Amino acid sequence: MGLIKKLPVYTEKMPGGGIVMTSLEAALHNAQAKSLWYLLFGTACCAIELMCTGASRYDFDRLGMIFRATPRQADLIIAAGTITKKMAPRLRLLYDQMAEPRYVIAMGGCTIKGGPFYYDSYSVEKGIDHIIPVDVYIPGCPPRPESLLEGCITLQEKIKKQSLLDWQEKD
Amino acid sequence: MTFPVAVLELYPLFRWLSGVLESFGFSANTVLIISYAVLGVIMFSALSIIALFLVWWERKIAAHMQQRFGPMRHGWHGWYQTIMDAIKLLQKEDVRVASRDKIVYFWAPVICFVAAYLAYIVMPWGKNLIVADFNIGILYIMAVTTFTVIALLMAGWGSNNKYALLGGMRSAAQVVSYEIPMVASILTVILFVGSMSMVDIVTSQSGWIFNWFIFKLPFGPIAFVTYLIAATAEANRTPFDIPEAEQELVAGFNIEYSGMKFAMFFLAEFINMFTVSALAATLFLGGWNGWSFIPSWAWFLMKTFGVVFLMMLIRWTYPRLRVDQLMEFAWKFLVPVTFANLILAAVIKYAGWHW
Amino acid sequence: MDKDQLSAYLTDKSEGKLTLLEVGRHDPIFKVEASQLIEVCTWLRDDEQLKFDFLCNLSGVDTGEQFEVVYQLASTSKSLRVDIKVILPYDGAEIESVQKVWAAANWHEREMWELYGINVKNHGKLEFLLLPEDWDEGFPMRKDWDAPDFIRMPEF
Amino acid sequence: MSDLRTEEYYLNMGPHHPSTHGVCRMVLKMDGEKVKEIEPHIGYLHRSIEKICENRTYAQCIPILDRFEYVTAMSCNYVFALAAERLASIEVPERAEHIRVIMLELNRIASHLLFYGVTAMDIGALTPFLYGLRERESILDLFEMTCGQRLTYNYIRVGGVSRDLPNGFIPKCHEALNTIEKKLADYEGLLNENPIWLVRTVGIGVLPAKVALDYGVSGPCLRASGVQYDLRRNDPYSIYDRFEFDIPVRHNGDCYDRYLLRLDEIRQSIHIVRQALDALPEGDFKAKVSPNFKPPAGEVYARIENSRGELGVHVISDGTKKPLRVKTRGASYNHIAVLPAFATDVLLADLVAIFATMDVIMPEVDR
Repeated sequence: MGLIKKLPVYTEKMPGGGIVMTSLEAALHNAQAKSLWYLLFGTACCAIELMCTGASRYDFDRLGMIFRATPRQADLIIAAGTITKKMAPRLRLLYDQMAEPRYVIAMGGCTIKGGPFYYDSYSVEKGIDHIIPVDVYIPGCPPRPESLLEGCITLQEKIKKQSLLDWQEKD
Repeated sequence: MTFPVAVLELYPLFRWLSGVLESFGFSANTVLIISYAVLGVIMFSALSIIALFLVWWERKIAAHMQQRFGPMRHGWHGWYQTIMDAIKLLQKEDVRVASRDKIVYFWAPVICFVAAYLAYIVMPWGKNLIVADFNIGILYIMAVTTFTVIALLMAGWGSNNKYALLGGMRSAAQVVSYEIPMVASILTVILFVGSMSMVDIVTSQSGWIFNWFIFKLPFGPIAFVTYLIAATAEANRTPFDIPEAEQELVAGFNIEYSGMKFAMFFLAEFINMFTVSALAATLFLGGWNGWSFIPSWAWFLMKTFGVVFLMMLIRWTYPRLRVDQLMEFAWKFLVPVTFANLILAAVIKYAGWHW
Repeated sequence: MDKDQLSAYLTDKSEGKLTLLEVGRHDPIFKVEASQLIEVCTWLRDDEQLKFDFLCNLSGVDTGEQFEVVYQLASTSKSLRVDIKVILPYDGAEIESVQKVWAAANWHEREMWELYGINVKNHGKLEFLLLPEDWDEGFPMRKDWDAPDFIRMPEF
Repeated sequence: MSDLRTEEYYLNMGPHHPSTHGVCRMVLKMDGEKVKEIEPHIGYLHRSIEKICENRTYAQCIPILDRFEYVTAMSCNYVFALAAERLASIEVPERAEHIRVIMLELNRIASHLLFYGVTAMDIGALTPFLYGLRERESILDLFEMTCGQRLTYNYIRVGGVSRDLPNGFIPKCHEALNTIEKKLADYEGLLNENPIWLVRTVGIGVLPAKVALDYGVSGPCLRASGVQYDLRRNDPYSIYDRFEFDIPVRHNGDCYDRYLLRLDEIRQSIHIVRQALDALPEGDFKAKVSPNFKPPAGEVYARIENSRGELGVHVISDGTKKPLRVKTRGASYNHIAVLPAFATDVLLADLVAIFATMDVIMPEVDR
């Protein structure tokens, strides 16, 4: 990733660098979008729907998404289920352990805003965007597999629209 | 002009290449070195493509066994899915764990990757399609494929992670144990051929189909089955995939590797699977021998992919063995059986009770 | 034994240690003094007619004036059910651990300790079970518990 | 060589680990591959359901308890409704009781199918996982048809069920049951006599009946250890006493028995659902209950047999519209607590198998 991060600096200076950049971007981001490996991370109800989405009827593999058990090899956390105050530091740690570029899908009400029921709970983290940056929110309690697939496709669209220069600025 | 052996089949290409090079005024030795380099590049690309294809194939077979479709959206039935995976892995950040053992951590995937490719120097892809025909060919393959275990052990140690270490240790124990039945079943073949050269092994199986070693009753089928079991273990595949047992060790030895380093392990795993299948095809299924209306390399690939397919079916059917049961199976069952088989074969050979 | 026979049997045989609170909507509820808890529990478990060998549940209760600890017992061989209740004062609530009688009580007691602040004697391992390791906001299940970031459900 | 020594080390398994079924963390003291001591750490999913329930009316508690044990959410609905009905002495119509039994048993089948898949995956076979989930979908379809949700139903309410069975439910239910019964033979063919499956499960993780009772293990795990204790028989609730079914019992208490017992239970559940469908009477599906009903003061501990074991809820009413205390008791709580007592001196892979066959589900533990 080091080289690719530096690429924009060099190519932008070239005459016609813009064209080189756009085709490169298209190729790289296409690849990223088409092979999103998700981390096997589930805490509560949404995890069961996540499993169902991986199973025969909905089949994540169609989109090129397979699960990885270790965060080092995953591109995407699908935060499925309630994140409590005890779990929050661990989620942050998992996110930190992932290799860039990394994406987060907040699946279900609990990860968006503490859930439909847990607003007067003393132990639930009210939304995971307090802990890690979120790319796509999928509402529902729990969301249906179709909406999860829709969320993943939205994320793919989002990745394709990124610019390499964004990475440059992030660094 | 002496060319690599493989050149006999690829003659026009190398004829043209050497013409071009000689017109630039390179000496004959340089031309030979460059020819080998070109051959290496061809081999490397072919194998990488095969490995990527195998990943796709594995995913499709798994999916169809599980009443799914597998990759569908990228090309016809997702044919370029794994290419996309490879490009993505290239872009991923190379996470370097702070507490790693720097040298060991870095070299583990490299050794694993290189060792996986080394075996193909002596692999007969077809009639006259071999890089170098060593007279110790099979011994050489056995030697270099074992390098993989060193790499896995290094990866386990260098990551400074307990899961990785457990995975590395398991893989060392496993590969060392299964090497013995594997070699013992290969020895039955060598015993009959009387040579360790891969070309000799293949040519001795030419003629009609019952010259294939798998049909040499009674020891041939036994040797083939024991070889296949040991080879599955050697390639770290289910039911013997304990070094990276996902449910116990998260990802085993490669738990701390990301991006391209992980891709190297991943590709090496599939190339290893292809290697052991190619060996099975060469040793027991007659190598590239077949009716001549199909080119010899196509026969070789067909037989190899047949064995690969068998290994994939096994992988998606069986549960995983436990580490002690795995060792028990190797030492208490496979080793005695293969050695008994070897003795049987020797008796048959010297009594002359074979065709 | 149906629940009336059971409550009669328990009232007779317990030598006054068990006081019937009510026969309950479904199962009889008895009261026991905190000092006699272990003795009664052992008897309930070992009595030939009762054999309460299964601790279903153990709940701590904050009624607003006092703490109650309720032991829900069942007998797997005789198909019986009974509740045993211990009433504790609000200040310095303390109870003996019943782990020696039913090992299942271990986690329930730990939970009661961390959520209600009821001290458990002879427990052996009173550590946070459900709450985060660095929790310092008191005992959340108490009725008067409040914290700065705790949003209460509005009255309706 | 004399300075060579071996050392025990600690391995942290979880809270994010593929085979801890959620967010259980176990600190293992290991000697090589052998697990010497287990110390489970729970609470990573502690959502304070009990505290929340104290601030809700009885009717509002039911959707929260859906999330208490989402794999068999119908049971959670039911057990709270049962407690509230006992507190307020509400009579439930016949039809509602039948519908409840149908739903509870269908949910038990769904949960056991999930168990089948997840256990097989934990032992290393990935294909059965997808088979199990595929048949589960056909049951989820039935639930979706009835109440519009796949996982958290809020269907069984105090006094009955939220709505009547939809048109065409009964033939579709029969069809689903027939398919499952047929496929069950396939599942058993895939694993039951598979030699690798046998060496991985037979004789592994033997849970003695005495330890099980002492630690409050219930449900299939207890019955696999030879104790015939099923609340559907021993403490009958609803209308289970009218149906004819067996309580499967096995005696070895190892992983294989726990696995087989659940497959047997699927068959019994299918049998019960068929009987309930045939006996389904006409009539009301819900008694008239005010949404803000105030049960008289008192307390009730209601318990039912769900797919994991005894699911109990202890509800105390102080005469207001909100409960004074709701304490939930999930079977998995005890199933994790018992692990240090019997799952030591096993290999790491066995621990995974034992954990899988105990069929633990974390929200039930952490609440």
